[in-house]
Amino acid sequence: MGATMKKTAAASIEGIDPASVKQELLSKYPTKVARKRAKQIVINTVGEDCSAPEIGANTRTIPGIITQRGCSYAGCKGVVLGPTRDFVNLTHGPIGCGFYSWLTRRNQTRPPTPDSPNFMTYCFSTDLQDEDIVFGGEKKLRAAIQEAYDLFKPKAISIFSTCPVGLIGDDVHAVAREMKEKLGINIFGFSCEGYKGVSQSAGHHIANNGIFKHVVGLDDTPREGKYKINLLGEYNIGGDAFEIDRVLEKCGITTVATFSGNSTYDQFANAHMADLNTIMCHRSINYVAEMMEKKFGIPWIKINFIGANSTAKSLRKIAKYFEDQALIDMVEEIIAEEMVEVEKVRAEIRPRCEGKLAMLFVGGSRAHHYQDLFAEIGMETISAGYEFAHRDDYEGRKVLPDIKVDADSRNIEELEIHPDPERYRPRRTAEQIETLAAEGFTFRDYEGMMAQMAEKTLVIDDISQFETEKMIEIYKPAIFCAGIKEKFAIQKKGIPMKQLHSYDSGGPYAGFKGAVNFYREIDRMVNSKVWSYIKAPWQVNPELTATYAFE
Amino acid sequence: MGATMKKTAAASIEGIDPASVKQELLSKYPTKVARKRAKQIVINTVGEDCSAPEIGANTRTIPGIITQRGCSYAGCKGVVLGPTRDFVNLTHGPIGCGFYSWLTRRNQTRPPTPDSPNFMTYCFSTDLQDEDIVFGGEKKLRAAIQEAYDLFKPKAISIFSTCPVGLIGDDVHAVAREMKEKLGINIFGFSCEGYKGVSQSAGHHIANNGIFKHVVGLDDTPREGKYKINLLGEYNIGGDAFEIDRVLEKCGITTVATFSGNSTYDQFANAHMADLNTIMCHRSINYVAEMMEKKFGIPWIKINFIGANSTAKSLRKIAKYFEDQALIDMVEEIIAEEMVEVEKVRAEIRPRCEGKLAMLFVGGSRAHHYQDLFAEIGMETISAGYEFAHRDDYEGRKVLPDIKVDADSRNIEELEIHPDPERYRPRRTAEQIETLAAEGFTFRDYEGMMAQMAEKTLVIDDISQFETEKMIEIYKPAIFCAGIKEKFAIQKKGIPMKQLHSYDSGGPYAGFKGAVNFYREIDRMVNSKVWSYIKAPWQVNPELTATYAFE
Amino acid sequence: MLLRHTPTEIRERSALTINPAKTCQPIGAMYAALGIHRCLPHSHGSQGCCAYHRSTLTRHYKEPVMAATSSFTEGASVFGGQANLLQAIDNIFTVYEPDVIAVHTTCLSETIGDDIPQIARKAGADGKIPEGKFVIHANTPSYVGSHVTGFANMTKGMVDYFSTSTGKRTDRINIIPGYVEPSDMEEIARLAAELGIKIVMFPDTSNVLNRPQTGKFEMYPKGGVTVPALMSTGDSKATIALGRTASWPAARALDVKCKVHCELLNLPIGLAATDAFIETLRTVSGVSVPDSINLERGRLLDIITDMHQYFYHRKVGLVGDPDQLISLAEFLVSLDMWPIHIVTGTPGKKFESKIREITAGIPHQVNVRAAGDMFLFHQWIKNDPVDLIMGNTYLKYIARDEDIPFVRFGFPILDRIGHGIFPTVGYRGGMRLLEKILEALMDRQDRDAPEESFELVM
Amino acid sequence: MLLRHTPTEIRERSALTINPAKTCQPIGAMYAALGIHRCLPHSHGSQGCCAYHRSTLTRHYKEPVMAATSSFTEGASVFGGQANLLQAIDNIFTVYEPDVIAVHTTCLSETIGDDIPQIARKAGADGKIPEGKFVIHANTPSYVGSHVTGFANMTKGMVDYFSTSTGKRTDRINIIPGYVEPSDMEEIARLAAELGIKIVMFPDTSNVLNRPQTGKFEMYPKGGVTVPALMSTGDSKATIALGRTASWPAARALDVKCKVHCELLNLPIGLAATDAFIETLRTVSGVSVPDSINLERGRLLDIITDMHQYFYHRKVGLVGDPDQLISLAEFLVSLDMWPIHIVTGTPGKKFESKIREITAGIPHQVNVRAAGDMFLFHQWIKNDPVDLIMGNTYLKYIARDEDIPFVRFGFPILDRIGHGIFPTVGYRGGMRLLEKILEALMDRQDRDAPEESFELVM
Repeated sequence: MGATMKKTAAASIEGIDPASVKQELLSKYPTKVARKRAKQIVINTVGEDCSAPEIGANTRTIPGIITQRGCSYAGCKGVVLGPTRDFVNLTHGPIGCGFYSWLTRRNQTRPPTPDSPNFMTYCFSTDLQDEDIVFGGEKKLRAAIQEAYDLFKPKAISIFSTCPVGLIGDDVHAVAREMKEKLGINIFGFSCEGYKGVSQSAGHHIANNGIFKHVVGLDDTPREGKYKINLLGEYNIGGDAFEIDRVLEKCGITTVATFSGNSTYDQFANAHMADLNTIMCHRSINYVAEMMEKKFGIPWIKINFIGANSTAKSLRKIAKYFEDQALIDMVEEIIAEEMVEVEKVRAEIRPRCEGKLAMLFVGGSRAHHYQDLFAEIGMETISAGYEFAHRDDYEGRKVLPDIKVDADSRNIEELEIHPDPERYRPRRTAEQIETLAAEGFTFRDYEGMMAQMAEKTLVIDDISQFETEKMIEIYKPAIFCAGIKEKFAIQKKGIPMKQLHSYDSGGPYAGFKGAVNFYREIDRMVNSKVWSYIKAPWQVNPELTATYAFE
Repeated sequence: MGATMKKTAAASIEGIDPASVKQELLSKYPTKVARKRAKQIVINTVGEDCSAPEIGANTRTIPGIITQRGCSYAGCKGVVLGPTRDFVNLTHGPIGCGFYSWLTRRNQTRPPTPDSPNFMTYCFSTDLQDEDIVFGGEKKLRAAIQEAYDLFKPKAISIFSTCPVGLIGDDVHAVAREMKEKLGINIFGFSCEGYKGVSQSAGHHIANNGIFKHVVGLDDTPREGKYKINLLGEYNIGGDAFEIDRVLEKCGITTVATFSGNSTYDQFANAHMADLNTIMCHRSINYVAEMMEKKFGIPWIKINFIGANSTAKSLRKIAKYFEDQALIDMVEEIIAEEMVEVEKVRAEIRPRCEGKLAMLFVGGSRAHHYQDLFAEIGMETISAGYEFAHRDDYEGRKVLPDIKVDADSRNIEELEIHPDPERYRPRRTAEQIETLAAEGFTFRDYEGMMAQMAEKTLVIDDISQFETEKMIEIYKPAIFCAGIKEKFAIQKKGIPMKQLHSYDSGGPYAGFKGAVNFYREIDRMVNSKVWSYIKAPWQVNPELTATYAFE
Repeated sequence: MLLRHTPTEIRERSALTINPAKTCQPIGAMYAALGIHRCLPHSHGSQGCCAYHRSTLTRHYKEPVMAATSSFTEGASVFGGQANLLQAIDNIFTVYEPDVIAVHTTCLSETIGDDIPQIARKAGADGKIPEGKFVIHANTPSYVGSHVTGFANMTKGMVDYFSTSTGKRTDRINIIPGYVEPSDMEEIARLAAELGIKIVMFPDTSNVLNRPQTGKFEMYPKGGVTVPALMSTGDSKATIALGRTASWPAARALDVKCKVHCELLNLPIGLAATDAFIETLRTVSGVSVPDSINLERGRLLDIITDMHQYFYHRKVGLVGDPDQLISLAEFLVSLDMWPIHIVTGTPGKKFESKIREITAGIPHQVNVRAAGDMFLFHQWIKNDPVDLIMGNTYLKYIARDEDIPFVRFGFPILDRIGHGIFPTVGYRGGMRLLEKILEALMDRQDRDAPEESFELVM
Repeated sequence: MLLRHTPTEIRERSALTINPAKTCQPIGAMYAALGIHRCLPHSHGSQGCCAYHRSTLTRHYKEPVMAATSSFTEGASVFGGQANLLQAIDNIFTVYEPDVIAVHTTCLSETIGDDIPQIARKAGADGKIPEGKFVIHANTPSYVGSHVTGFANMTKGMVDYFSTSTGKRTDRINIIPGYVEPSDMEEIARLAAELGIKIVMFPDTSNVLNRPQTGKFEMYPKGGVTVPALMSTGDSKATIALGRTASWPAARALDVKCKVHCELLNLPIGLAATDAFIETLRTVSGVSVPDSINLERGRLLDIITDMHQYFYHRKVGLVGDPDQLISLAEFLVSLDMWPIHIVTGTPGKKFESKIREITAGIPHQVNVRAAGDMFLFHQWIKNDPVDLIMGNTYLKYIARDEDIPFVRFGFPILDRIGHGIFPTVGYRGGMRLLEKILEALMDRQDRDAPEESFELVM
């Protein structure tokens, strides 16, 4: 990775000067807006030390500039805690927030038995009414918790605050404590009001804090298994986590907890019994990893199961961590085995996709990870950006020290974590870490998206509708990857658009089988005839002298 | 029945003079047509001796006068032999005839096991092409039989001739004999070309002859059971035969063979082991009954399982025949038991139907039988007629001697039947028959439709489209019963129309449960709101000063 | 199993047809004749034919289907049907008062060799044909071709009897819609009207076989092409024949008889075929295409691009009539679907080669058969299963036995409604077809999905 | 089971809503605003609201849904959103150049108490609103009513901001179509056109949320009611409001503001409601009803009389929005069907009494609930099963668990297409509904029939 594989932009766009493209993107904005956006639109260039230019990220969205960003509630309830099947996620607020986050993210979950709890198909809300706004909603919240308890007797109930809750002064945490006391189940609240922070990202952090504070570490039952890891930041969209589990199990690696695809309360409570934290989506979950290391001594590494090569790489990294030849051999064996099908399909499809251009504007890690998959079938990522990421996700964690915390971030609590007196147990000694590092093994590191992107590609944070259209008109990519809000505007321009939040209706795309699925899906999209029907014969050839086929 | 219950026409039509109605029906016809139709349109009046006026029936259809009649092939293949599940019914001719008679009659059949043969869902045809018409179709017929045999190894194959077959000189019987010889399974043909006779009726007769000649009596295995009967002229439309079987079984009566609803080859072969033949549809099957009596000494009686009272009456008649108190008691017990539900539903529905008018123009016995059902819910049959019946079906078998056989009927073979040297065994002695007769028990008798109909009702044979419309305009019945061809023309006039060939998609209507089904169905049809929507508000009330409801 | 005797192993049959994918000529002739205003179709043969045709058409359309018959007896079939037909003509004009009697023959009268024109002339000579009324005919031997052939022959009969050239060309376009639904004919006329083109469409069964419930039964409803309109076809600027099997013979005859230039197009089913239809109308009559049509087209295309993932590489089996199947197969291929088993009962070599051409790009074996039957089709499916089958109601037995999603399409449809009212031709028809295909595939996905992948958003 | 925790035993809940049958006001306001030509809806609150509304509308329509947001931060929610909105207005007019910005509030800005008109005035004063462009607004607190209320409020906003009476009455009729599909609005306009009546329909999302695929993305597509048309509504002869919940407030406001006489009708879903709509149009504008409409009506009625046996006494469960359910229930009852469980999430006493009235003739217990949820609906079904359920996509979980035929109807439909293109209003819409209902019931019959009673003809 990094400098060693420094790439230059696609031949096919040699003619296009990114600087002037940037100008064009900014041209129409009012000066203040242009100035701010200029910081968030960067022409990539990777230094020898893998350093990338500074990008403006995790800053306020500009009112009126059509954004694709969501809110803190969406990040907390929707993203991080939504996928957990066995506790009642109760939205405290008007009906909308609960309704919109009801089953819309395609997080798959598979209860072990027909009667094991699964509340993911349900939407729970206090559906606040005007009188509640006026007189306060705590009473209703209390009653709702009681009703939920009476009906379902869940292991735990979590409360998610929506915008008005803070303003009307409801103390959801007090209510949570009180009802926990009363009902004897775990009940906790999240102050994830929509206006917190500048995007979903704030909600991720809030979720991380809450789950760590209220659940992680509650169950010390030792977990069977020789190689025990947690999988962090994998939400099992379209079954990704199932495929990753398949591969890990095959290697004999035990997943203690997944945060939070296909997850359960007990997994979280027991997560600290793992010996390694592996991070998929750095943006949404690194907080938990950091806190677990501080408190329990579990190191974390960044991995990526998106892309067959990346998957292989990640498996090797895990094996190397455990420093066990048996595991190392097993992993190699399985990689070899799994790559047969992958190579077969790749060989079939790559010739049809080679050299085609992709753009990715999504999430907090997917815009990075999916570049590997496109690369595997010879497609070039000409431009990419995140919706809600921070500078470290772009430029790498090395820039963390010089990210200044602004007002919006300061409002998100940073938990004080200290080693747990009884349970702090460093999984690796300083020496071990030394040696591994010496061999180029990196802990607690993420080098970010930009280091891997070609020179002169455009990196755009929180891309706007206006910029999206311009970019498509200028580069005419073969495919554009984003979310549901962008999908049909882009397709109306005749460019196939792949959702990388929900995968449209596809997936899994993780692991080896996932890579195959993705190759085939992209092949379908970029090589389909249907995009060629846009002009009717009389539009192609309007003059009436036109001849027409007849027998 | 008969004289004792001589009825007068419905009060509701007192005002209408049937004689002038008849005039109106004839008014538009050319003289010759009018003269012929005049014989087929009769104003009913029942003499003290149950005698009814003579009606023209089983005479030629008048070309150009839109009829609902079908052909000989339809009567033979479609009606009588179609319902038998386990032999291959091969249509010899162009594709149409086989196609149109493919699964369209709703004869239900229930093979005992998943692998017992059932060919009713299949359509087999030689699909004659022009070269076959020119050079003859025997070769193709032979090959088709061979192919059917090779594919299915059926118990038997029957061949049905369509119009051109006779004309091109194919000898289906010779081919049948030859292939029977060769393949060692039973193969026989029917010369049921469409032009034979004047309606389906000819085909019934041809079917009766064939099945009697080629199958009945082939298997002498004695049949278990104390009271053994055959059920003749019941085709299991919509499951009628299933309901009748249910009732008979409950009474301990064994059905050896049904001609031909839900029937099999073996049933026919074994039918002569029964002790009584009971006839539902006199028109289509009396020939077999007659022949079985002559050859095997099995008496036959007319029964009717359409209508709860008729069903009770028929059961009593069968019981009486067997002169066994146990059976007589059992029958009474079951009638009592079954009538509970019948009376309950009737009591609910009759008030809503009482006095409404019905017209029935269908079949060779249904137009008669269903009058009982209507009567049971208080509805009056103001006019009725058959599509293909003979005088005896109208006036009763007593007129048989003076029916003169015309050219069209003469063409249908009358089999010479003699008592079977070994197997003729009169089931009842002359004395027994005497005594039963003395008690009013009638063998070999059918008194016909007219004796049961009210005075001044119109009895119309082979009613034409023109007459149908007139009748509806004049009498405005609450319901009209006929076939699919009439259905929508009548409903377009705003009158619900019930199919009594196929039952639309309903049934069973036979037996006790069937009666309940029919009550409910008629209630639905004659009391539905939907017929009241025909006029739009602006048609009811066209002037623009109209006021309209608003809130 | 409903079709429990159908073996997987296929052996060629030379003589036995099992579960036909066609029926006989006369029913097509009867259907076509119902597309003439104030016309009573007449079946010259045994009355059973007429009864069967009326019953089948009635079950398909759920509408009154009026037709008369010569009711042959044994005598007639020996001595010929002249007497019957003469009597019929007299009775029909007297009692049912049509403007036109459209006689079609049957296997019986064809085998006998009755000469309909001669009999009709005699009827005329005997004064049995009232002033200004007509007896037309078509020879429709049941042992040649199929119901589609019968439709084609009776449609040609309309040209033979009515089309006349007065020498003055009009700017009208003749459209021969083919053996399609009344709703389809209505839609074809609507599209032409959108283009501002005057047309004569024949036959035209709309408002005959998709009539309103009015509380009145009209022997001769509003619909149907009128006799004067039929006569005027000889003066029209051009004829567009939709579908080779059903419409080309009449178009050619009109060209020969009145020198009306004719174009053969596929039935406008699907995007490309409808484009060709509109483009031909545009160029032939020199009009420009209005936005309203571009809008419809764009909406159809929008469904295609939005839902492409559900179509892509799904295997389909098709049974139906040749003209329909050619356009339908072309449409499915354009969606990246794979029609791999295609059967029509109607004979005709051109059909198989045309389908081969259309499906050439499919990287999978394609089975196609003209003069085939559903038994063979079923066996193909047993040997190479599909994701979807499309065809008439008789396919429901296969659909149930093999548990395959099923979209009803073609003739006859005896167990559902909608075909009489909602077209499958034109862009709107394409949208309806896509909706039905998607519904079938998605319902199946919803049925079979494990709970964890039961999708809210599709 | 997908909804494995739903118990049969029902206990009343006072505080907990489970599986809502409604969503919040702003999304309705956004949808209504999209029905103004060249209008950009703007959500004044946290950006999450806007993201959620756009996502949900996009999934339902499979079309671009453009809207902007004030992107409140914690600061804004303390000090008020004026700065954000002013900046937004400036940016939107500069970058996206709409003619109208339609601002709706959210629970956040409502709780804070932002005064939109005052802020808009300031924007105007600061010269941030270009000549001839407009900022309109509606207060749509999420904690009052439902998405339907939001639609009603924004529609009323159109009247408040635009309707003006010049004193000269026109012969135009205003039609407020209610919260229906773009295809429905198109059909309502078509029906009026058939009657030869000039109308102004507002809002009008046709050709906005059912756009063609043209290879071009237009930020502001062809569709939508124009500002001049909206202004002219004050001079119209009368207003017809379709549906009390969604359309009456705007109609009343217009009456009060410009003295335009208004009529309240049920949504024209089904025979009777469509009759009432046509009859009202006829009488209000003094036209006569053309045959074309009688024909459509007659065809709908024909299906009803032909297929009555399949509807008769079948039990149905309905979930949806109040205006739709009132007309739909009336339609089903007119077919002799039995809607016995009826839930809307939208509060309102009138709804329950209206439904009681409509279902009074059903000899079976009828459960109806306004401000109810799908959890309760599901429990009703467990206690008293039905033959069919109709409602939005979320019902598919109940349909699968309880194995009940399901017809998608209402908002949102996230897993099927067709609703954007094929209307359910008017006679044609009625035909479509009947086809869908029959399809669902007949497919089930075919699935469950024992082999001996598997029907060819239905």
